[in-house]
Amino acid sequence: MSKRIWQHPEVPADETTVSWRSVGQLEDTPHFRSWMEREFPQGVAEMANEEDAEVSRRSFMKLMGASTALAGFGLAACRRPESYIIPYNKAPEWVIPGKATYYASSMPRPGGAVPLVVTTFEGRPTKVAPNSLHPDMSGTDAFAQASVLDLYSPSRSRTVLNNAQASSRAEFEKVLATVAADGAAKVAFVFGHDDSPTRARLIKDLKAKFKAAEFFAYEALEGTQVLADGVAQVVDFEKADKILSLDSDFLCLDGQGKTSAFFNRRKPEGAAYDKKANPDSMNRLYVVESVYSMTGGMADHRLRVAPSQVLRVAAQIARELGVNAGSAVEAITDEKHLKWIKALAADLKASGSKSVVLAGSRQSAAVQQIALAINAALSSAAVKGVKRDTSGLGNFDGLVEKLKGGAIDTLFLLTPANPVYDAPANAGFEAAMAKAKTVIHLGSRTDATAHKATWHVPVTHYLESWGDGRTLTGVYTVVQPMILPLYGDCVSELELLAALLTADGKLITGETADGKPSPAYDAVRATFEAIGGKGDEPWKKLLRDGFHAKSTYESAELTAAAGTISAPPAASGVEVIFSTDGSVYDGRWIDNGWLQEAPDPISKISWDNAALIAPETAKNLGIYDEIVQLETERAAKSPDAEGPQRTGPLIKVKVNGEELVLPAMIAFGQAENTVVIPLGYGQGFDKEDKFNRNAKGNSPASHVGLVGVNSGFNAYPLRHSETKYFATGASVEKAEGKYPLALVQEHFAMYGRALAREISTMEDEKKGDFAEQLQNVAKQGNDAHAPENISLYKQEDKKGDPHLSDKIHQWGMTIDLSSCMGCNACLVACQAENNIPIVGKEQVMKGREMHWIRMDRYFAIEKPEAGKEKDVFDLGNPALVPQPVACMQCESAPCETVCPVNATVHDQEGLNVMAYNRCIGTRYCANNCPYKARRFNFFDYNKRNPLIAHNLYKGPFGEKQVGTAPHLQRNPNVSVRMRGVMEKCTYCVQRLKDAKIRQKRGQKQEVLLTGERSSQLSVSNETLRIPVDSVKVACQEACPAGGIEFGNLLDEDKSVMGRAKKSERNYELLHYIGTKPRTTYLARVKNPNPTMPDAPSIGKATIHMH
Amino acid sequence: MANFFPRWTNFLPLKIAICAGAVATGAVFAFTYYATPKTLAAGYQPSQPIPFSHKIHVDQLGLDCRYCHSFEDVSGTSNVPGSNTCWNCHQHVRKDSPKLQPLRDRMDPTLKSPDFGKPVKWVRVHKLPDYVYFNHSAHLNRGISCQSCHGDVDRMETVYQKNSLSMGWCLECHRAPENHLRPLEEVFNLKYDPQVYFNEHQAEMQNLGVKKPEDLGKVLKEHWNIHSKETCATCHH
Amino acid sequence: MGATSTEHAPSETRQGPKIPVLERENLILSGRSYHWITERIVGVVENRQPFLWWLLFIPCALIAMVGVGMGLTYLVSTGVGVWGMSNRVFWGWDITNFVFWIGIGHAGTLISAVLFLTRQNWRTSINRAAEAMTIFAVMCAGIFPAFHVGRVWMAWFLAPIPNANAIWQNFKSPLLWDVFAVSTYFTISLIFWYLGMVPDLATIRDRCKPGLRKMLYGIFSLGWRGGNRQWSHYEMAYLLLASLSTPLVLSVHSVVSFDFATSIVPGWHTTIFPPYFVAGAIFGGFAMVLTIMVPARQIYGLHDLITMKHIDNMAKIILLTGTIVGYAYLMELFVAYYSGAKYEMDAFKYRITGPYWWAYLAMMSCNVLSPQIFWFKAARENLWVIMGVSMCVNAGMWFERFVIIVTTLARMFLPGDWKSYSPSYVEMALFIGTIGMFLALFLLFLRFLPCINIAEVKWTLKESDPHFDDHHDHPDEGVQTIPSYQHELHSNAKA
Amino acid sequence: MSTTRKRVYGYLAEFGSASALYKAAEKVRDAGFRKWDCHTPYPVHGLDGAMGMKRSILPWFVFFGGMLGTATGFGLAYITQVEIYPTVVQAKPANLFTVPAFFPIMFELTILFSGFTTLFGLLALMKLPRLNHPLFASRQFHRATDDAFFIALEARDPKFHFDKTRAFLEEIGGKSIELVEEED
Repeated sequence: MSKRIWQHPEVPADETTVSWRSVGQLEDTPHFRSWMEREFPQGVAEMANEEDAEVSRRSFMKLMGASTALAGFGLAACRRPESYIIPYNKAPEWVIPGKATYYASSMPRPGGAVPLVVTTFEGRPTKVAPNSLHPDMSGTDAFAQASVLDLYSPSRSRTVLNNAQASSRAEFEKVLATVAADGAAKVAFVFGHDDSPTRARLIKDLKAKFKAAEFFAYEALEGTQVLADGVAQVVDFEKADKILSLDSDFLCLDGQGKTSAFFNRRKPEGAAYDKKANPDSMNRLYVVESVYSMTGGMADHRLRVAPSQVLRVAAQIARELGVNAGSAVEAITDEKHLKWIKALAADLKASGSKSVVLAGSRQSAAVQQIALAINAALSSAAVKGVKRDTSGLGNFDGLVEKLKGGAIDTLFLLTPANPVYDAPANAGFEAAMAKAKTVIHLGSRTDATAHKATWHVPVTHYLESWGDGRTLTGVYTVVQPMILPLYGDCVSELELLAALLTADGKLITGETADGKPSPAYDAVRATFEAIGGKGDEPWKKLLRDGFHAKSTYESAELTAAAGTISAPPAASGVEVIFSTDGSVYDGRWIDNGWLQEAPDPISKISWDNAALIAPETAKNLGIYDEIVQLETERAAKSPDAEGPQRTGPLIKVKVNGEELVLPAMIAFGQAENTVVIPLGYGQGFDKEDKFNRNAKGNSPASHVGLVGVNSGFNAYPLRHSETKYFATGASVEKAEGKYPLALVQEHFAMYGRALAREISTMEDEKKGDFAEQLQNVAKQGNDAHAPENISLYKQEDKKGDPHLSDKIHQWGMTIDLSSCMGCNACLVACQAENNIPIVGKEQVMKGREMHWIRMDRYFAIEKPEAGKEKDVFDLGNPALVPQPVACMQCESAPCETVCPVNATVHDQEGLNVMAYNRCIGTRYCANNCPYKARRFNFFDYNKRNPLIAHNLYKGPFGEKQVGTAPHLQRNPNVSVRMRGVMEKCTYCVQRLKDAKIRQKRGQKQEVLLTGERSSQLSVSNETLRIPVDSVKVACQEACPAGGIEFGNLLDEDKSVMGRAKKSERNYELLHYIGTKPRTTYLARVKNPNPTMPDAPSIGKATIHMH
Repeated sequence: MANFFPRWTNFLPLKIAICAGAVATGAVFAFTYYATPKTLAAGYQPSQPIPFSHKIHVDQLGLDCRYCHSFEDVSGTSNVPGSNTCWNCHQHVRKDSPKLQPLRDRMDPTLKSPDFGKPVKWVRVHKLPDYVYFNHSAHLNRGISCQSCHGDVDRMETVYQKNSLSMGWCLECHRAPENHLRPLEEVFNLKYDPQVYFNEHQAEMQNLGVKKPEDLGKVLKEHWNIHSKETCATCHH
Repeated sequence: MGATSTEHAPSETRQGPKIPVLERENLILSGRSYHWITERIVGVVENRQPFLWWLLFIPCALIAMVGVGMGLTYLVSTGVGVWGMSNRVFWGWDITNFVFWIGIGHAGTLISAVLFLTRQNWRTSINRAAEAMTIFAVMCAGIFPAFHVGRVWMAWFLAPIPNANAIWQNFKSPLLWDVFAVSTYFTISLIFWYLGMVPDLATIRDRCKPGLRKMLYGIFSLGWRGGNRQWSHYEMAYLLLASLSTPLVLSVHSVVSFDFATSIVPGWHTTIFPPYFVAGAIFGGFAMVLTIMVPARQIYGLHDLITMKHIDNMAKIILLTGTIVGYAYLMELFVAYYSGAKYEMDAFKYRITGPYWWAYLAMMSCNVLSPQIFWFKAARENLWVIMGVSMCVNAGMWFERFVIIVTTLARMFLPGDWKSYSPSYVEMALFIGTIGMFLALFLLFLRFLPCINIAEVKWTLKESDPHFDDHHDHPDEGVQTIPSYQHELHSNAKA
Repeated sequence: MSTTRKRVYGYLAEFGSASALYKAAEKVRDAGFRKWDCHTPYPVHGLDGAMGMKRSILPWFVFFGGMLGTATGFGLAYITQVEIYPTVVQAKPANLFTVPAFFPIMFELTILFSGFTTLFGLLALMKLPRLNHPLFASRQFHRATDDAFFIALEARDPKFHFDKTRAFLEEIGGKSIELVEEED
């Protein structure tokens, strides 16, 4: 055969990706593997085998990733465009091109570091997952999952600014050098609320060097500290049988302890589903709150009261328990509430030390004091005090005072918060800050504070810097970099502090000029040597495991600072609650597309915030003419329309002398007479803004990136120092106009369909006791009477073999609604793992969001018979049941048969697979999917930036975003879908495939070990079957509640999933249509207290449906 | 009144039909032959920046595949060696060969070449589309040799693409893997001949119940529990 | 006609038993001659077009160019997202319009094939136009499924061509059945239409002066000479095509209905869909024939060819099929109720009371109520009423498809995914564009092709019967006048 | 008219009405002519019998064409879905029992193939397209597609006689009898 010889063109001048450093020097001997070594192949991609990887680990970050570059079509190739393979110049050890490498690290957070395992591909971190070895592992929340996107965020700050003008790092270094040289400088540092032992150590050194130095900590939503300085309360939910939350969202935004223990006790069969369902093993959660939180959604009993009334309720409970709650707080007079409180108090008392009362960190000191007092009175075993390393830091008020007093010349703002934007309006922070000569802001975004500061220095992401931290309970965990800082100007907090500690203030970041590691590395190592011992061994172990379990917080006394319990503010006017947002937290995540697009777990709004109002209040305030009911009959559109037309009526909220116009939205289960405004939005606007807010010039678009621009309404100006959490005396009136809202879910009720099923441990008049209800889980709703679907066909091929013929693996999943709280962690984890694009507000309004997991959230309340409305405890407090829905991998999948081109078919292992490259986009499959689990690429969301206004609609003339930094986050093992193709969940098939192939390699190892000929080896199904539950899918891994179990059905009882499937709570969603889904749900179990007045309506979301 | 159409037009439709039919048939055959991966992809033989000869290194010097492509049995992708792999020998061997100048430029700091430290841009020969996830280790560890896809690389002076690498071609083997299976010890042996192997390992073959060399693949398939799949997710995800 | 023309002995007719047959109304009025018919019909093609033609054609062509041309260019270059669909309602106006147009096409085939087989000779005046309507409607219909796909450039995956990927289509998919059904339907309709036109094209050819027109008509009339040795095969072919088209037309809309009926979607998953869809198609198709032919008759003065009898017949068919459709609507509700399945019942409840109640109401009133006026003869004789009802039915049938597709998808199984749909301007433009395209093509057809089947119309004249003179020569006292077109029935009945 | 050599095609005679033509045709048939035809503007009923023609064999073509279509549909579906590359869709079998799902396509292909055989079979039987024909050279033949009824007797017929045939045509009522000549 004649071979065509192709003259390739001259290699063009080497262009390296901006994002990577070019080649550095490294040890010279490449690591060649001998035959001997091949007998014991390197464990790749597994944490446990990484021990000796550590030494060379730093090196790979210096190297260019093995990549292929496509040289344009025009070049010498008429047959095919020439592409190149660019290998490492000097192969780094431990990097195997094409294989993921995993590192243990952690993410510093105000509530304690989150222990993580980070997936990297050729040095690119692409995904984070919880570190399952860590004693404090409690999954990851959406914020942690989404944090990896921030590393590559195009709006990430990457250059030094001087007075909001672009400057250079060299200029800044000069300033830093001057500060460092002057031991008498009046410097002050403001840190965040995360806890870092190394930082604490450096602070001591700084104190020694700078005699006049002041140290503060500030975060916008830091809560009320009633305990002694540095003391925090940690809850052990394993020991808590009865939990009362006084407005504490301890499961999600207000962490107080390892939550997995709590969730484990929501499963009557035990966390591993290995026991018989026993209601007594379950804990019981009481929640007193104003607006539905994730925790409130999990509550067995929930009392909705206005925020000012939480204290009254708390005091009443205290009184019932004989705890002194002072005399300033009025007693509860409402009969119903009183009954509720009495029964609750009795229950707490009965459980004694196994009861615990948790106060929301942002509730007033009085509530916290009462909670502490009750716990003390009950001698609750579940709470203990710990002493954090953060003691000795001043608070925000102190900072402002010092600033005003001129005691600070140079202010280092190292907090992740954005005080110019998020400080209380009456604190006068901006004016005070102006008094400092130099303000140096270290931040990841060019936010309001960055613009007001003298110097803004971009901070490194935690995935590119050395550091350490402590989890909530104080376990020492390390923060290690996965990659050198992407942008040269970026500085980490520790590097900055380290620079100040040197005589010349030389700032070294990433690595030194001669390739030595960053000073932060030395600092962390030095800290650890004191904690974990000297030498390489403990250090290597730390890096391998990510934590040092032996070092935790010392325990401390849980005593409140002295102070009498003061009366709550008088309930006047409407009460405005400034809530922590589930998507942007305090505003810091406003530029994170995944979080912005993830719908709020409760309200289901994405891309915006809105004022949430209970239906009756909305009517009373004149926002709606009638009470907006939880619609269950006609499936009619809401009064604010639906889909692209969905709006919220604008209202004007006046409080604390400020006013804010924003859209309102009805929220069910919220206390009457309250308005909830999530914080953190409205940071920057451009000309596309509906209200022209950029015209005023106070929130310019430069404060945010494309993600956060024009997003939501800023409620911080309404907030005063005294009313950080809620303010009374507000007035609300209807304003002119409407504002479009992107709601991911528009219908909140189940419409009489037993979808997200619920039972209760308490006997039901019609449906019997727990055991009976348990037995009838699979027979709820339509399934009670619909006959079984029987197929006329045998599922066979022409040889008579069954279709799902694989005898090694048959995949299955369970989702336990009893522990699912609907927090979106799985949704974002899936997005990170599977390269799911964001689509922007406009597309979300049209219903085109791409999340493979749709987090449905239903409100359920049984309509009382006519005339019996009064008997129901609270008609305005429907139960909240979340239900994540992704592709169910139906064995009899309706989507498959309708695809004309065989783009979606079943594989032998029971997966409903999707060949994107075969799909032509008829969308028929998605229409025929009863769960609507399929997502269509209506536009080229990956190629065209959906965030630029109208860009998607410009077609070929639109702006492209290929090659921008976010594309570096992509998982290389998952196809990036183009426009016009359908996509959906496939149980992370790339992970399954990887696990199977890894297992197959075992065969070879076996041969080589025995020394036998390979042909003599007989390989059984068991050899090829991956170890039980050894592969985790992204959503399961991320779930903080242990709600998702995945495994091999052929492992049967050995697999947690297999045992869960055997549970009586197991049911198939829409069983009656006969799709035989591989994903099944476990009904939610409510554990009400029968003596409570609201008990008859608990756990009744679906049982009476038929 | 005369005929409007001349007489020759009577045969015109037939002639047109025959011509059109012939052209269409020709076009179909031409397309099948020239515009399918068999022709388009197979036989691609680009020249490389350094004319590395597999023939010399493998056939004459006896290097193992994995000396350079070190992770092919571990990773999904088979890596191309970095310059230091070459340099390991070639800083001592054939130090003056002009063909190796690009390598020296990149690796020898004393030359002060502007290319120093830059990687060699090898021209890619075997390329699958982005949406195809072929896993080298899955095949090599289960008795499919490099040779089955890449051909007799040991005899190639300049590497070319032997097979079409089309999906149809992949399926051929996935439907009948026994035609390509060989003992694991022989996976990297590019000179493997089933007949020779059969003759040399009589006892082993007897043990296995293999009567003819052709049966070896079938027996191995059964022995090793090999069920190569044809479903989409095997390669596309 | 082929099937019955053999062994036809005229003598038997004369001596046959006395079968009383009602004298039928003449299909062609005013005792027109063969030549008059030729003049009249070919005149439409030969003469200058009335000003009205241009007045209609130019805007229609422009609308077609903008709506279809630009609409599709934008769609393909930018993505299906320019339409209003979402990840909840994946089909909207696209498939609604597809089913709508396909349905319209069906009346054409029905008139030409089914009425041919059932010897409804009144069809001859309208079948050509109705067939043309079929062709153009199928062309309009085809645009939607072809371009609604996300990757039009990959649509060749639908064709079973051996390929290097060694992968094939899914022959179990109703959508693939659709591909085969619609393309077969288009092909067969085109053959049927064209073959039917050959003798008429020859008529035009024979009247043309030598030139381009004569050449084109000459080529397309294939050298037709009207010899009986050709007529004999021709009639047989026509009969065969008619008998092929009849089951075909039933199958096509059945297959289209399978897109819905074989799914599991409540409100779609029902066995009555095939007959219901076919009846609906005939219903809507006849309405469209009337909508087009009534004005064309006025404009071109074809009153003697398309008589009130034709219109009356069509109105009756509309009444019948409208009632069948109404029955189907009610039966659907009953089936849902009787199923006992909550999801089924709800699907219909939401159709009627949900956010799209107006579409349901429009469908019901246009399709079921409005044709009921045809019970009255006066209504069937008033062209304004007829036009009004036809328009109503056209709209009603569109709403029917909209109700089935959109309202169902917007309220499926899980309330969590419910979201309503609203079309984008691009979609609307495309639909209007196809209307423009349909009308423009129809106007071109009127302009260039014989809009009435000349040969067949001549054949309905009384004197076309070879025994016409016989009756006049030998009036038979005992036999009532038997119109020519009754002959073969007569002889068949005897046999 | 041209001066080239001409070949006689035959006689063309017009008849006043369908009835006249019918009766004349019976007589021509009875006279034993073989190569002749009646040219009419529309298909005249019973003329086949009057001319002594057999039923068209087109249905046989179409039958086999249709059967080929059915077989193609079945073969295409069965071979690709069961033999070559069976896929698992909605748990439906991939064996003989899956054939009902192929019926729609088998049916459509039956119709399609029948349609094509009808078209091409018809063209073959009618020996069309033939754009040039001696009859088109006739002065009056253009009326055959309008309102005239003709009988054309071909010179190729063994019974054809230059004079006798003309007389015969006159006898059976033919008018405007014309000798049609073919240009060569």
